[in-house]
Amino acid sequence: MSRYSMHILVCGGTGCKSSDSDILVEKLKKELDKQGLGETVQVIMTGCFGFCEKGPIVKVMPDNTFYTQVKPSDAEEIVEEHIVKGRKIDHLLYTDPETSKHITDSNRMGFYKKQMRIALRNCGFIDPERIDEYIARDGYMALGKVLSEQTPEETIALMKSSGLRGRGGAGFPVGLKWEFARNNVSDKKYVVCNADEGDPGAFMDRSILEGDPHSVLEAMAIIGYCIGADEGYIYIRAEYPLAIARLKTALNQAREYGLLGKDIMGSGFNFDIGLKYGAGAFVCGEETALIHSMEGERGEPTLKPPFPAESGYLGKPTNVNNVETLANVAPILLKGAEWFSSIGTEKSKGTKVFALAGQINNVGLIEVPMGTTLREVIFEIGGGIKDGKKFKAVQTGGPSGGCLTEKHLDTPIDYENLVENGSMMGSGGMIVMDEDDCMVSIAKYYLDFTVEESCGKCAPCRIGNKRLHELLERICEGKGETADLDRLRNLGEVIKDTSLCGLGQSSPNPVLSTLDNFYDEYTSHVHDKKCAAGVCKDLMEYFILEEHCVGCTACARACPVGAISGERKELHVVNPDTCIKCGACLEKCKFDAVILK
Amino acid sequence: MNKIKSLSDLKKIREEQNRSIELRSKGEAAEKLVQVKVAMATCGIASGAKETMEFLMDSLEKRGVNAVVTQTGCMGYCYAEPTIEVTMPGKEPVVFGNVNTQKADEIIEKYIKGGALVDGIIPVNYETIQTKE
Amino acid sequence: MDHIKLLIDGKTVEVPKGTTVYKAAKEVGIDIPVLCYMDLHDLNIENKPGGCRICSVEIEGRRNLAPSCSTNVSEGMVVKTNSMRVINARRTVMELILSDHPKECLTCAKSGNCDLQDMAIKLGIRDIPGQEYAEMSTYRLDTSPSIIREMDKCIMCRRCETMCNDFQTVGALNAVNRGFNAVVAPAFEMNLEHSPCTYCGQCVAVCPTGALTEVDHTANVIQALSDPNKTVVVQTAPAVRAALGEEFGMEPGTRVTGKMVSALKNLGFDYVFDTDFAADLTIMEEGTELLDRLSRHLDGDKDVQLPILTSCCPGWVNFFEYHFPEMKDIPSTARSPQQMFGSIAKTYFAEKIGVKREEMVVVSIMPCLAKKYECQRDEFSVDGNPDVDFSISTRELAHLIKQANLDLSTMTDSEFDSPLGESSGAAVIFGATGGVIEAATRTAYELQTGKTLESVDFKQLRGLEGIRSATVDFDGLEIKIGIAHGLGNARKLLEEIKAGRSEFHAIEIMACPGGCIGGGGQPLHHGNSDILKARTRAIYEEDEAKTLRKSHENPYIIKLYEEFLDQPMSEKAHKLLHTHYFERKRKVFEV
Amino acid sequence: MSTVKIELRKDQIEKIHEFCDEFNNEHGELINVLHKTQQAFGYLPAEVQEVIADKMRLPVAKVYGVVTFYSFFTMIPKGEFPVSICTGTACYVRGAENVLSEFKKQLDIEVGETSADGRFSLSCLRCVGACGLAPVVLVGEKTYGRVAPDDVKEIIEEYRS
Repeated sequence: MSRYSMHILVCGGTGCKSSDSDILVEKLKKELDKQGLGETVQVIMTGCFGFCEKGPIVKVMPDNTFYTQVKPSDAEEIVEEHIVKGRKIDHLLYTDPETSKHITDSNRMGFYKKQMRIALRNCGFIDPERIDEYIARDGYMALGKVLSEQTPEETIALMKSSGLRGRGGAGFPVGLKWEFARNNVSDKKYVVCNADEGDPGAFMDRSILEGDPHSVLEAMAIIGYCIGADEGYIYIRAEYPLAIARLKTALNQAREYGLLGKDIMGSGFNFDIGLKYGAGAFVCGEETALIHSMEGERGEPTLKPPFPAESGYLGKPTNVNNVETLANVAPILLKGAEWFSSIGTEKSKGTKVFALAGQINNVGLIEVPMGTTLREVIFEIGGGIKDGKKFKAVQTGGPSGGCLTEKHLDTPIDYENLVENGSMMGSGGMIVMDEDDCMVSIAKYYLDFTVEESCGKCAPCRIGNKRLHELLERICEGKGETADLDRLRNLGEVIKDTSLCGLGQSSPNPVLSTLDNFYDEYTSHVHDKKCAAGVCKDLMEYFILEEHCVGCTACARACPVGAISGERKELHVVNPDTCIKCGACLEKCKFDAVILK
Repeated sequence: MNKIKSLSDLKKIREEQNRSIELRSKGEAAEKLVQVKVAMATCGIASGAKETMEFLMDSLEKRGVNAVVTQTGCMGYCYAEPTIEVTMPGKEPVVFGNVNTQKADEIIEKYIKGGALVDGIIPVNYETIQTKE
Repeated sequence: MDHIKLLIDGKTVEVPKGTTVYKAAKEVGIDIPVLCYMDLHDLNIENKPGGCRICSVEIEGRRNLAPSCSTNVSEGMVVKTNSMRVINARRTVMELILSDHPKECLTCAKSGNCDLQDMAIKLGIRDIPGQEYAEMSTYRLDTSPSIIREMDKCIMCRRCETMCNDFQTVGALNAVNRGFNAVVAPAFEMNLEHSPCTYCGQCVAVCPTGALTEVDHTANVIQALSDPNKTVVVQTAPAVRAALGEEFGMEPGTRVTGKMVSALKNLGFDYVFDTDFAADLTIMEEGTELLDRLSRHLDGDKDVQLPILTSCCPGWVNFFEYHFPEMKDIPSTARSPQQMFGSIAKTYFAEKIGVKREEMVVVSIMPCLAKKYECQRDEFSVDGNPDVDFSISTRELAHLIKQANLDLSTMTDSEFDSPLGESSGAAVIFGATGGVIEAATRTAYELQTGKTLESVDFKQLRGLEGIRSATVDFDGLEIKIGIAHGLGNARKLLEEIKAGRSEFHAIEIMACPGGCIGGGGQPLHHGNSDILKARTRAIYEEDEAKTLRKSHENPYIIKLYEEFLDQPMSEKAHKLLHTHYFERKRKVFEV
Repeated sequence: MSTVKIELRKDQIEKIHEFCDEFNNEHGELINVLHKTQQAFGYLPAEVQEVIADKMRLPVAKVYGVVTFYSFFTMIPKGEFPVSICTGTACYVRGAENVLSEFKKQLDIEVGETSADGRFSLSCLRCVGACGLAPVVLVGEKTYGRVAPDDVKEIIEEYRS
C-alpha cells in the first residue's frame, strides 16, 4: 500500500530544531530528489526523541539506524551512502559510552532502556473503561494467583523481599507496612488507597487512575487478602472528575465479573471498595489527616504512633498506600521479587514515575529505574531546557522537597540521595528552572503554598511558615536585612524539628535548600537589592535607553513624582531615588525607550 | 457478563481477549482493521482529544476505512497533547503528537490511506514490562 | 503491669507502659513546660492535640523533636529535655506563638493568672524578632451576657473546644478555617449569643490566655456600693467559700466562709446573706414537687412525668432548652437558689426593712458564669427590675477584695446577717456534684416517711464518677436516683429518658466537672484536678461542721413560710419561686 | 461569614434531607453530603449548613469547621462563568501570576470574588494536572492552555457576548 520503501525520521524537537534540524530536512529532501528517490524515500520531521544532548537526531527506517549530531552538511552523505548504497555512516552512528562501540541498530541502544514502565505499563495501551483489555494484559492474574496459590504470609514475604517502598513520600517499605497491619488483631480492618495527589506539578496518580484503574483495584484486593480486610476505600481528590468516573466504571465491571465482592474467584475471600472524596486540602495526603477526613472530620493530622496500622479508619487497623505504589504490586507478584529488586539501586528498588514540568522541552510523565541521574532525566528524556536557556535548578518532591542544582545532576535518583541533598522523593513532581527563575521567589512561592495549606493545628507550622513567608516577601521587596538570612535558617530548622506532621516537617525544605545552593542569590537580594533573574519587580529600576529615546518628554510629563528629567529632544533620565515604580512612563513611551531592569 | 469463578476462568478470558486482539492487529481476518487509540486523560481532553476522537470516528467511517477507534489513558507526552497511536495491520504502532482535527485529517489521508508517514511522529523511547507467564 | 525503663536527662526512670514522657519526667522531678496540654485525671478530661510544641524533647534515634505530652515511653529510650537544640526550639516556638499574640498584658483580664505569660517568664523571652512586620490575626470582639471572646489572644490550644464538645457535648465552639487563619469559634463565626452556648464557662475555666474571659461586673458593684440611695444586698453561693482562699495563696480546700463574710462587710455591703438560705428554700420547693409527682405517679396518674430533674444549674437549664426542648416539662419548675434568693430579697426582705424594690441592689457571688445570663432572663425581673442585679464570679470577688486593700488570709471570721444568712449543711453541699439530690433526699425522706433519719450522710451519692446512680430506701419505697455532672454525661441520661429506658425517679444534673466547685467562675485550676477534689472535701467538711443538717429544719425557712409564703408550692411560692422553660433553638427555616 | 440571608424553599430543604438520608446521616459521611449539596446548590450558604447539621444531628459549628477547612467548599455563590487559574508549580514558573493579575484587572475583581453582574468569579486552584499546557486557565469546564496575559481579554470576550 505504501508508496515509500524507506523513511528518514528527523527530530523536530525544540532542541534539535535549534541545531538546524529543519534545514537538514530540506537538504535531505533536495538530495533525495536529486537522486530521483523523492517518491520512494520519505523524510519526516518527528517529535522529540528525548536525546537532545546528541541532537539533531536522524533515524533511518526500516533498518533502525540511529544517527546523532547530524548537521545539514551531512545530508548528502546520508543519501548517497546510506540510502543509495546501503552503507551505514560510521562517524554519525551513536557510540555506546560504556563499550565505545558504534551502535547500528537503535533497538540495542541503552537509551531506550532509560525509561521503563512498570507502574505505567498499561497507561496509554489499554482502554481504561474495558476490563477485558486489562485482563488481556494479565490483569487480575496476580490476585487470582495469590488467592489460589499463596498464603497472606507468603505474599507479604514476597513483597518484603522485593524491596518496594511507598511512592507517596518518605518511602516506607511496603511489605513491612502490610505486615504491621496484618499483625494487629481486630474484627475489622481497612485498606485505603491514597489518591489525594496534591503536590502542585505532580499528576502521575491521576494518570494511573485515568489510564489503568483496575491495577489499583487489584492491588487493594491483594492487600485486603494479606492483612485480613474485606473493605477498602479510595480517597480521591474531588478535582479529578475523569479519574472518579473511570474508577466508578472499573468498580462496576470488577463487581460484575466477581473480581470484587463475595467469594472472589471461588476462594471464599470477600472484598469490596468504596470511594471517599477529598475536598481540597493538601495536608490530607498525610495518612492520619486523610483518615480523619474520611471520617468526615477536619483533615488535621494526629501524632504517630499510633500508626494507622494499629488504629486507623474508625479506630481499626488500616493500611494506606498511594496509587503509584499500588500500581507496582501486581507485576511484582507475577514476575517475582527478584525481578523487581534487580531494578534500581541498593536501597531503592524498581522504578519511579516523575512528572516533568517547568522550563523543560518535554513536559510529561516518565518512568525510570531508581538510580537514573537527574541529567539523564532532564537532558535526555526531558529534552533539555526550553528555548536553549541555561539549566539552573530542579525542584523535586513538591512543596516538601528542595531545589537541586547543577552539581547534583549526576547524582543517581533514589530516596536516600535526595534526602541527603536537602530534597526528597515526594510524589515525584520535577519542576525544572532556568536562568530566568529567581530562587528566592521560588522559595516564596512554595511557602505561599504551605501557608495556605497548613492545617493550623501546630504552632510552628501555623505561625512559623507565615513568618518565613513574610521574611521572603521582605527580601523580594528589597527590605531584607543580613540578620534575616540567619533567621530564615533558624526558623526553618526549628519548624522542621518541631512540627506535628510531615507537612510542617518538610515545609522549610524549599527555603533551606535554596539557602544552601543559592546563597549568593539571597545575599544579592539583601545586600545589593538586585534580582539577577529579573523576577522581583521591587528590585528593578526603570531605565531609559539612549538609543531609543527621542526626547519627546511624554514620560517626564506622565511621571507623577517628577522623577524623570531631560530637555526636549534630549535623552531623558530616571532618578531612581524619587521613582515610585508606578510604570506610567513605560506605558506612555511610544518608542520602547523605557525598560525595567 | 459472567462471573469469574476461578483462576482458570480468568485465564480463559485472557486467552479469548488476546486472540481477538491478535486477530485484529495481525489482520488475518478478511478485513484489514486499522487500530487508533486516543489518549483521553485530563490533559489530553483539555487539549481537545475528545474533538479529535470524534472526528476520527466520523471521518474514518465516512471515508470507508475499516478501523476501530478506542480511548486509552495518558501516554505521558503532555507536551504534545492530544496524542494518538495508529496501528496499521501488520505494522508497529506509530504515535502522533499534537493531533487536532486538521492533523487527524492529514493522518487519515496520508498515513492510514496512503501509507506515508507525516510529520509529528513521537518516537517511543521506553521499555515496558511484559508480564506473560 | 509492664514496666519500662528509660533515661531522662541522665536520670533513670521506671514507669508503667503507656506513660507519657512528660509524666515520666515528672517522676524524677523534671518539669517539662507544657502549654496546650491539659489532663484532668479522674474526670476523663484530656486535651493533648500536640499543637503548641512547647513540650518538645529530644529522643535519641528520632529525626525530629517529639512532644513529650503525647509521646509514650519505650524501653531504653534516651530523652533529653534540656539540650541546646531543645532549648532553642522551645524558645523559637514560643517567640512564634507570641508573635501572633497581642502584648496587652497590663490590661488583660488574665494578667498574672495566664499560662502563656508564665511561659514567657519561664523562658525569659525579651524580644520577638521581626515583630514590627509580623502580621497578627485579628478577630471581632464577641461579648455575650456571660463570656467575652477576644480571639486575637487565642493560641489554638483547643482546650475550650475539648470542653465544649467532648466533655459538655454542647458543640458551640469548633476549630474553623485553616492555617494561620484557624481559630476556635461558633458556627459562621457568629457571636456566642447566637450559638448553642450554655454559658457554663468551662471554656473560660481552661483557657490558658485572655482569649476567653468572663464579663466583668465589678465596676457595677462598686458603683452600687458607692450609691448612698441603694441598699446593697449580697448573697454568696456555697462553692465560693471552698475556693476563694486560693486567690489569696491559701491551700486549695481551705474554707474561708467567715473571712469572706468579713471582707464583704468591709467592702460595704449593707447585708451579707447566704445563697445557702435559698438553697434550703429550693429543697422545700423541689422536694415537695418531687414527692407530689412521685405520689401521683404511684397513684397511677399517667400525665405525671418522671424522673424529676433538678433545675438549680443555669448551664444545664440552657442546655436542655436548646438541645432537648421537647423535654422541657421534665425538670423541676423550682427556680435556682440565686433567683429564689433575689425574689425573696426584693419582696419579703425589702418589705421587712422598708426598702423599695428599686432602691435595693442584689449582688450574687457565684462560682458560675451562666448565673450572669440567668439573672438577666426576662422572667426573673419585675417591671424591668431584675431580682438579682449583678452576678459576679469568685474571681471577680477576689479582685474586689484586693482592690480594697484587704488580705483575706489575715481577716477574722464574721457571721452572715439575719434572716437570709442562716442555712443548713444540706444547703452547703449544693456546691458539689450529688449535693442537691442528697439535700433533697434528707428532706424528702423525712417528709415522706414521717421518720427521722439516723444518718444524714448518703455517701453513695457522692464521688467524681461522671454518672452515678443509687437506690435509697424510703421506708420500703425504693427511690432510684441518678446523678450526672458535665453536660455530656447529662446528655446520656436524657437520651435514655427520651428512649423510655430510664428507671430513675429523680436525677441531679450539674453542668460543671465536680459540680459548682468546678464552675466556670472559680479560681483557675490550671488543669490540676486535685484542686477540685480539695474543694469538694471542704464542702462536705462544712456540712459536717454544721449542727443544722436538713433544709426543712432551718428555722428561718420555717418562719418564711409562716410569715410570707404559706407552704411549699403555694400560689405565692409558685409566683415567686418557680419558673417555666423555653425552647431556645432557632427555627430559621420554618416554612 | 455569609452576609446575604437566604430563605430556603421547602423542596430545597427536602432535597438536602434526601442527601443526608442517602448517606444514612452518618457523621463520617459529612464530606460526601457536603459535596452532593454543593453540587446541587453551587455553594454552601450558612442556612444550608444549618439544615445539614440539624438533619445529621451534628453541631453547626462542626459543619462550619469542616466547610472552612476544605478549599473545595465555598460559601459564596460562583459566577455564571467561574474562572479558575491554575497556580500549580508548573503554571507558576510559566507565568500564571501574570495571567492571574490580568484577569483581576480585566474583570476588576479579586480572587474569591464574583463580578457585580454575577457573570464571572475568579479563583485559583492547585494543579489540574495539565502541566504540559501550562499556564492553564479553566472557565467552567473548558480548559485553556498556554495562556498568555494577552489572551485574557479574548477569553473573557468569548463569554461576554
